This record gives sequence, structure tokens and C-alpha cells, in this order.
Amino acid sequence: MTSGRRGRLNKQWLWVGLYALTMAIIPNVLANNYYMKMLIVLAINTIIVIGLNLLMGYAGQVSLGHAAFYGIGAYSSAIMTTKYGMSAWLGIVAAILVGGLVAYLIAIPALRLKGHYLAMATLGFAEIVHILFIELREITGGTDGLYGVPAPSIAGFAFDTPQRLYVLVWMVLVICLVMALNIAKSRVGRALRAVHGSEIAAASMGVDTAKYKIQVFVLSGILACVGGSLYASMAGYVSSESFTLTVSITLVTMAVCGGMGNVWGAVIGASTLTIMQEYLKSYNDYNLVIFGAILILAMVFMPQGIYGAFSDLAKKLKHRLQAIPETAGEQHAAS
Amino acid sequence: MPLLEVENLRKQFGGLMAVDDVSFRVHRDQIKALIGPNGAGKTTLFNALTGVDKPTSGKVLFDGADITGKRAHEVAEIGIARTFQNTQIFANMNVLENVMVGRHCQTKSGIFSCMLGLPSVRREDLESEERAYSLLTLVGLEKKAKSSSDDLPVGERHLLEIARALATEPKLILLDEPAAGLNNEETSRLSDTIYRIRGNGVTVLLVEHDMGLVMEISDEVVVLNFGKKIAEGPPLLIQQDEQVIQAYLGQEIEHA
Amino acid sequence: MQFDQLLQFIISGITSGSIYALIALGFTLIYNSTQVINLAQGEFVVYGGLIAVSLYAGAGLPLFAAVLLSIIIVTLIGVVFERLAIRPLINHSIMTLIIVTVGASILFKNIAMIIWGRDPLTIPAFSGDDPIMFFGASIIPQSIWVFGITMVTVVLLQLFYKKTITGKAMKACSINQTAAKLMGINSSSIVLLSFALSAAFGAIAGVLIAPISMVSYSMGGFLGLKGFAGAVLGGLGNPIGAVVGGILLGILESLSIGFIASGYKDAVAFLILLLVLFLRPSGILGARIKEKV
Amino acid sequence: MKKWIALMLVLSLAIFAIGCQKATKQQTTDTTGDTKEPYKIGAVVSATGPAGPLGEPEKKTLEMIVEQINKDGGVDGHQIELFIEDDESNPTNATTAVSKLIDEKGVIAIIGGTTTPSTLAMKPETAKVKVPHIAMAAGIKVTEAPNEWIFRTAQSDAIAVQKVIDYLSKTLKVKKFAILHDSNAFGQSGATELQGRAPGAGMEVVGVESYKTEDTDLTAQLTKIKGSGAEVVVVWGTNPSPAIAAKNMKQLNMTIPFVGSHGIANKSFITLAGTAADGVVFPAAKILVPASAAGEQKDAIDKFIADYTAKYAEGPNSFAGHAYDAIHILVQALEKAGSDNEALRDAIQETQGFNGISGIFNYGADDHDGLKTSDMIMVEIKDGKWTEKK
Repeated sequence: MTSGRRGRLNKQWLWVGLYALTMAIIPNVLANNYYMKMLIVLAINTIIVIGLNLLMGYAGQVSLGHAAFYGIGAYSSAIMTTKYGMSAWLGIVAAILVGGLVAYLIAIPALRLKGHYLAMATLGFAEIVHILFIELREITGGTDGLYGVPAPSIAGFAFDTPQRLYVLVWMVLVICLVMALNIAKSRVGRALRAVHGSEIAAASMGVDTAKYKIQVFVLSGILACVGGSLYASMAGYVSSESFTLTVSITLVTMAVCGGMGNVWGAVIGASTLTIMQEYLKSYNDYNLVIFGAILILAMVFMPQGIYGAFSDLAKKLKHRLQAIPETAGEQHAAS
Repeated sequence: MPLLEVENLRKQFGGLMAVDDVSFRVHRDQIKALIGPNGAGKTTLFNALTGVDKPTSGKVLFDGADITGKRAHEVAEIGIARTFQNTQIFANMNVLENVMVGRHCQTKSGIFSCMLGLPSVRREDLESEERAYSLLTLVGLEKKAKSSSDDLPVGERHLLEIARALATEPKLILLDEPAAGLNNEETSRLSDTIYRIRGNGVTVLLVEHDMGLVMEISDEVVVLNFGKKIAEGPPLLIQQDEQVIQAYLGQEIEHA
Repeated sequence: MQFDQLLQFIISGITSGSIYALIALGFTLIYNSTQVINLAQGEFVVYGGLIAVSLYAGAGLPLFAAVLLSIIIVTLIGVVFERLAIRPLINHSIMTLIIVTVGASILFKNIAMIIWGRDPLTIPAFSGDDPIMFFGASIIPQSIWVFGITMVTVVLLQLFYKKTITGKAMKACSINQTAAKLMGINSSSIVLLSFALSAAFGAIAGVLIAPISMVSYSMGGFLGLKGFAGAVLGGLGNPIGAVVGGILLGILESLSIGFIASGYKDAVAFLILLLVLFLRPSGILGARIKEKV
Repeated sequence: MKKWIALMLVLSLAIFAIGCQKATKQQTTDTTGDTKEPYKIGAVVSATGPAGPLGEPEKKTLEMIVEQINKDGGVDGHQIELFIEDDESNPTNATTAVSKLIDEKGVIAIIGGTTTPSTLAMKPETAKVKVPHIAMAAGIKVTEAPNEWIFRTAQSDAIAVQKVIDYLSKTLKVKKFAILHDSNAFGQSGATELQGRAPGAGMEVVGVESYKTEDTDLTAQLTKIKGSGAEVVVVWGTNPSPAIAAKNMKQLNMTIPFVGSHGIANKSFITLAGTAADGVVFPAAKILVPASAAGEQKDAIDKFIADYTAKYAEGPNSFAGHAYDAIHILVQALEKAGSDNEALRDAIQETQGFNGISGIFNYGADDHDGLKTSDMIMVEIKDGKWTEKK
């Protein structure tokens, strides 16, 4: 039995390796700034959605406010580098610290709320943050935003082109993915899923539900901040318009479409939707009409998300394959 | 010293006194039953004991220590585990993982070591898995270890909850109507399981409607009616208690 | 601050608040029957307004006919939406259904953009633009329409819940769906009815605000957000709570313009909303959520 | 069953959309045989999202003008191939759109964006790869240094604001005014500039109130302004909010003058505000009152209005004018210097006396805005019509 478990784990790391390899090969095939930028955006979305999936898919706590953390990460980096002349690395550290602290402070009261009340609270929080981005002009540059955010560099090597920055983003992405997978299959991952399954039963098993809810909220907030910080380095420019409610909802949509409660679901959801959104842009005014329709259909036909649909399909195929020898034999006899 | 002492416990919801001044003791290695007509306050009492609800007044002592008003997860860590009348299975996990959640109190890895996948985490995980597996064997669910817990029939859900509660390695286990939804054969297997649990040194307090089972396995019975304790004693005495008969008869007349 | 100024702030707040309240009512109905937050609720408002504009200015119908017909059309849209997208998923997770409503809101919004264009449109006020003075504060007749119809709607809804069999069934469904099903209540037709009614409420809000604030294809998200906030503030699931929450939100915004700073009005309103939730996790008039074990 | 119906509905919708797409593509590629390589030009506009009403006419204008130029034989025999990207009013999209245009499509110059945040997001991108960039956004920071590669055709907020300040202090001769502005980039930039310039003209800003673009009622803000002792209220935003403000002022019986921004320089404002629009004064390009222009500029404006109206069955607004100016300035420079980026940039910078819709452009090494306050006029709405206010 334990050997079976080992086998499964190894297979999982095989997937991680394949994924990391693919993500590393793509830039060699599609080497232009545009594709690189889209790939960076895709990777950033993936990082954020992985966090969101831990929060929503595993622990069952809805957040409609992750654009706020995305923005806090981006603004922290931008402010630290452009206003205080710190290095981009310190910007990222600042983003993590500020974002983590804010997430912690909001999590304590907010996670006492349930379901849609929690959704509203996170949404309200994100709206407040968005307004602060606009109104605190001294710090945030108001609606003009902040520009001239430098790219990080190591010993003279600056990650200042999309190609170079992608290397950094790729590393962060793989690290986040591995960490998320580790959490998912661990004691903490089970505790999170228990909180989702039944909060009372989880508590009765000794799971400190409040603690884990706060931890996972802070973790997902930090991942969004990291994403924001990388975004600031890529764009060199930060403005409040990039962190609206629409962005929060898009992130949640990615998590749900990919498949909740599975880290790979987050990867699939973020990648598919990012590519699809960009591709559909060529349809101009019809772009979002098609996107909306696809979204509805995706949910109608794959209510468990893409990952859920495919794992169901795989299971069915497996059953079929196991059943084939007998039925095939019968068919031969009949003919 | 008794394992569990309940002293003058009260729980009030608005104007309703759901548990009213109840006191009783559970001794080590006992199987004690808590019975009473519907709405007598049994589950409320369980909730108050396990920290799901805060008691309005009164005291709960466990192993001599005051645990009144402790939160549910703290109560579990101290050594009281429970099952639920409306089963609270983690439907998003398979059967084995459900039991592994029960190992939570007995393991330590925090979020950082889990994130990094440290060797200690892996060791702990394997240990939990093995222990969970043997508990599933105890309740007879080992064949379903990898199935989705959401597909289990009601009776097996109760068994799974028992295995999960045992995984916390409690000194006292509270079973809330474990026989609900079981057929006769399953019920008799359940009573074997309960004996085995006690055999492993775990004290049992159960709420149950199946009087046959209660009278068969319990050492002592506490009877609640309208939140008040109306009788306590060995099964044979309880069966003859005038007040108890009244309480149950009264209910039957109401129902008819 | 002078009294008439304060009164004007409160009247301004009630004007916007009544609109939020009507939208919040729509949220409440769908929430009660499905536990779903319909993020396309704001689009019903937009369609109500825009279709009325087309019927009035485009097809040349009399104002009241245009308004009425628009409400009917939007109700039908709500019905079709429920049949095609909600019905097949009714037993799936609430998050899945919410994403369906997200998809619907994107779809509706951009179809509206293609049909009606990007510029805001308007219809004339129901009974003129001449303001009415009220203790030194002024109010336009359309605002009275908004407030009045909101009140009438909530009263009718209460009567419907209390006096009619369908209404009672609807209420039963909101309290306990399984039990209602066991009692022989056809919960799927209740869900359909709730979508129809909440589309109608949205459309009513749309035709009422078209003369005051104009309608454009893009305003649905914003209105939906305010309606949702109002519904949560009042306590999800309670129609009276929705109205109280919506109007309170409007007043909060307008008072924070008066006493704090207009740039922060939404921030202040949301901050108070958060504080209310932290103190009363189920809103002002919401029932306490209690898990039964 | 219902699932399949829904699927079919959407599939047909998708096929329909693809059809439309093909149709428009055919339009742009339907050119007569030529030997020279086409010039590829990219544009980023906010055709959808909150800034859609501004970006859409820009897009239409660009398409129309490029079609005209190609029909007339192109630029020195080069056809123009135009690629337009919609940033959905989101600066994140603008940065990727610029890369798409430059790296994938290989454009030699960029026009856009519509909004200041989008343009500011694009600015470092075009500068990095040294592609000439003509912006259509008004924010002052757009052409602030470093501005080697960026020019613009929209009147900078500085000009529009100066026009308003002059009007307030010289024509109306008031001492105190209040500002009501949108909290978006357009409104915030205008408000900041107004506050900065008021003291220099001997005026005091007695109230600054803001609103969100979607707000349904502005009486609360106006009530506060009413109590502030302002002699004029300056409303800085785009439709529909200024129209709501005009109506709300009437409701509150506020008789002080309403001075708008160039954001309401379109018919929509008059339609929405109805009689409340009467007497509203705002700065605008001369396209609103073509009679205010003279000579060649007037001819250009007249022709543009005629062409645009003929093609789209509606009149162009001043945002359409920004696009007209941008594409024409670019084409002139291409004719002069060809497609080499340095040469093209220098040629744009040397643009002198170009008769555009928004004014007569004179770029220079220190001036990438090219317009003066005299290129704008103050317009008053009288009986639903625009007239020049002198």
C-alpha cells in the first residue's frame, strides 16, 4: 500500500518536471517580446490562482478581493523602488511583508464570516484598497499611477527584458507550484480540506480552524502580492485601473474553471483563460460576448472545472479499458 | 478520580433552557449512555462538552482539569473525540484521508515545513496513513479506504466517524447516535466495535435511541428530559424507573 | 451644517439608496431559492433601462407602454437565462453557479454594447423634472417614483409571501429546500419564478433610474455591486433587510460626502459595511447562521 | 437537451462573429496591386470598457482615414496596413498590446492610447524599442520628460485648464469657484491642474468634490458645493456624469454658472442633459463650431465632418479629431522621412503648421504637444446648439 502511494507521488513530480520543462521550452519557440510578456502574465496569473485555489478550493473560503493583494504587491514594489530608491529585490520583500501583514489584519475579523458574507467582506476590502490607490496621490500617484519601476538584477545581470524577466518568473512559478503541491498533500492540506468539508468536525478533530483559515488566507494574499510585484517589474508602470473588481472576479473564474480543490486545476484554469482572453481579442467587439458564452458553456458542460472533467473522463476510460477484454471477447464470439 | 465530571451544566438558547442543571460523572473504562426523548438536550449537551457551543453556566472537568469553555480543537487535543448525529464526513476527501484528519492532534508539521516537504513531514504522513489504515480495519472499512467518502451509505458514515475520532487517540469518545441507519447485523457489529474500543482503553459516552443496544452495552445510563437529568444508574434500574417510563410514554402519546 | 443641507444629504442618499434597495431585492429572491449570488443582476437593470429607451425613442411607444413592455421583456430574459444556464446546474456547487452568472453578466453586457452602443441613453422622467421643495431641501418627482415603487414592491412581496400559496412555498424553499421538496413543493418552478421576479425587479430599477442617471451598457457591474452590498448589509435572504440595507448604504454614501470627503464615499460606506459584518456576521436583519450537527 | 440548445446558440454566435471578423479583414486588405512593401502602423485604443465612448470614435476615424489614404495611392506608393488593439480601458492590456503590435506585427509607429493610464503604460515600451509614438490622451505626464519618442495630438490638460482659468478670471471675473470631478484619470488630472493654476489667476478653489464615473446621483456633492460660497462650479469629467450634474444643479436650484471640460464636447451631453444643458460653457477644439476656424484648418474640419458623417451616420467628436490628427501627422512624416525610426521621429518633431482638427500643430524639440491655448475655444450651449463664446 505504501509503495502505491510512493508511486503516485513520483508521478506527480514527473508532471511538475514536464510542466516546468514545457514552460521553459516555450520561450525558445516563441521568442518575441509579445509572447514573452503574455507568458509572464500567464505565469503571474498562475501564481495568484494557485494561492486562490488553496484558499477557495481547499479551505472553502471565498475571496472576491484578490485584486487588492495583487495591487498591494505591485504598488509596494513600485513605491519602494521609485520613491525610496530601493532595489527591486527589496521591493519584492516589501511586497511580501506589506501584503502578508494586510492579509493577516483583514483575515482575523473577515474569516469569522461565512459564505457570501465573506465574499462581500473581501470585495468591500478590495474596493477600499482600490479607492486608496486612487486617492492617496502623494504615495500612489493617483490615477496617473507610478512609472519607472526598475527590474531586479543580480550582480550586474538585470532582468530587464521580458526574456530575462521570464527566467525569474519561471523560477518563482515552479517554486510556488511545488510548495502548493507539498501543502496540498500534507497534514495542513488535509486540515484545510477538512475546514471546507465540515468546520465543526474539523475542529472536533483538533484542527484549529481559525488558525488555518488565517494562514491560508495570508499565504494566498502573499502569492498574489508576489505576482503583483513581478507584474510591476514587467510593466514598469503601476496604475489602479489594473486592480479592479473585474480582475478579482477574473481570478476567481480562473480558479473555478480550472477545477477547485486541485493545484493542477489552478494551473490549467489560469493558463487556459489567459490564453483564451488574449486570443479572443482579435474578435474586437465580439471578444467578450464569446468569452462570456464560453464561460457559461464551460460551466454547464464541466461543472467541476476542466481538471475535474478530465479526471472524470480518465476514470471512465479506465473502467472501459478494464471492461474491454470481456466485452471484446463476446463481440468476437457473436460475429 | 472520574475521567469526566459534569457539574451543574446549563445551556440556554434565547428563552429556551436546552440543558438545565445537569451533573453526572463518567469513570475510566466505562461505557456510559445518555438517553432521552427527542429534544431532551442530548446533542446540545455533547456540543457544550466538546466546545462546539459555550455552556451558559456550570463546569466540565476532564481528568481533573477544568475544560469549561475551551474551544473545540483544544478539547480534542486534551483527549475527547466525538462523532456526529448528522454525520459530518469530509466529502471532499477519500475515506482514508478522512481518518488521517483525525491524526491532526497527534502530528505537528506546520505550514512551513509542509510547504518545504521536509523529510519529517513525509515520515509523519506515512505513520498517519498506517495508523489510519489500521483504524479502518478496526471498524471494517479497510476495503473502502480509497473510495470517495461521499458515496458511503449512512451506516458506514457512522463507522468512518468512529475511526476518525479514534485516530485522535482520545481518552474519551463521545458517540452521537452511532446506530442510526444501521440494520440489525450492522448494529451487533457496532456493539462489538464499541467493546473493542473500550478494550483499547478508551472510555465511551454515547447518545443512542436504539434501546436494545443501550441496555446491552452500557455500564450506566443517564436519562435527560426537557434538558433536565431525571435518572442515572445501571440499565436494569433505569428500565424500571417510573419517571423514565413516564417521559418515554408521554412522548409516545404525543406522537400518536 | 445647516438643517436643510443635512436633509438634502439624506434625501440624496434615499434617492440612490432606493435604487440599491430594488437591486438588493433581486439578489435576495435568487439567493433565497438557490443560495446563489446572481452577479448578472446589474445587467437586468441595464436591459430594463435600455430596452425602454429603444421602445420609447426608437419604436415610438408611449412612455408607460415602453416601460411596461421593457419590464416584461427583461422578465422573459430572466426566464430564458434560468432555463438554459441555471437549471442544468442546479445541483452543482454554488461557486459553479456563481461563475455562470459571471459569464452571463459579461455576455449580457457586451451584447448590450453591440446593440445600443457605448453612449449613455435616457428617457424622460415619468412626471416632469420640476423639483419639489421639502423643508428647504429639494427632490425631483422621479426620486419619489423610485422610493414609492421600491416600497410598494417590498410590501407586495411580503403579501405574496404571506398570503399566496406560491409565496408560502417560496418562503418554505428558502428556509429548507429538502423539507420543502418533501412537502411536495416543486422547487424547480420556484427557482424559475425567483429568476423571473428578480429580473423584473432589476428591470423596474432600470426604467426608474433611466431618467435620473441615464443608462449605459457598462453600468451593470457597479449597480450590482451596490445592490449586493445593500443585500448583505441588511442581511441576505430577508427582503425587508434588503430594502433597509440598500437605503442605508445610499444614506451612508451621501453623508460621507457631506462630512468626510467625496473621494472616500465608497470607502467609508464599505468600511461601515465591514464593521457591521464584523459585529453582526449575518447583517442587520439577517438570521443567525447555525449549522446543525 | 437544453445544454445542446445552448451550445448551438453559442456556436452560431461564434460563427457569426468569425464571419464579421473576416468581413472587416477583407475591407482592410482589399487594396489594389502595388509593388512597395506596406507601412505597418499600430494603434491601441480603449474601444471598450469605461473609456469606450472616447476610444470608439478614435478607432472609427483611424480606419476611415487609412482607407482614404490607401484609396488615394498610399504614402509614396506604400499602402498602410493598420493594426488596432483594444485595451478594454485597462493599462495592463495596453502594455501587452504594444508588444504585440511591435514584436508580432512589426509596426513602425504606434498611435494611442485613449486614456492617460494606458498611454503611460505604453510610454516606456515604445521608448525602449525606439518606436515613434503619438498619444491621444490628455494627461500632462504623457509628454513629460523622458519624452524622446512620444508626441500627442490631444490638447493637454494644461491647455484646456488654462482656457477655463482664463474664462473664469477674465470673462466671468469670479474670485471663488468649486470643482466637481470624476475620480478617474481624466477628472483627477484636470482637478489637480485647476487647483494648481487658480491662485496664479487670483482665484480661490473653495471646494473640490469627486464622484465615480457610474454614480447615479450627484446632489450630495453639489449640496456641499452650494454651501461653499462658490461663484462657479467647474465640472471635469466625461458623459454621463456632467449631464447628471447639470440636471442635479437645476433640481437644487443652483443658479451659478456651470463650466465644463472638453470631456463633454459631444452631442450626447446635450441629449442627456436636455434643457439643463443650456448656458453650459466649456473649452473645446474648433471642430465643435467649425466657423471659429479659418482657412485651411476650416477646410480640413469641414471635410472630416462630412466624410465621417457620410460613413458612420453620426458626427465626429473631438476624440475622433485626435485620431485624425495623429494619423495625418504620422503620414506626413512618413512621406518626408520614410520608415526609419530615427528619421521618422525627427520628421514628426519637425511638423510645423499642420492644420489639424484640434488645432494647428507646431512640434519642436521642447514641445511634443504642439498646440496652444488659441487652438481651443470656449463653447456655450444655447438652445441645444454649440456657439463660440468670445
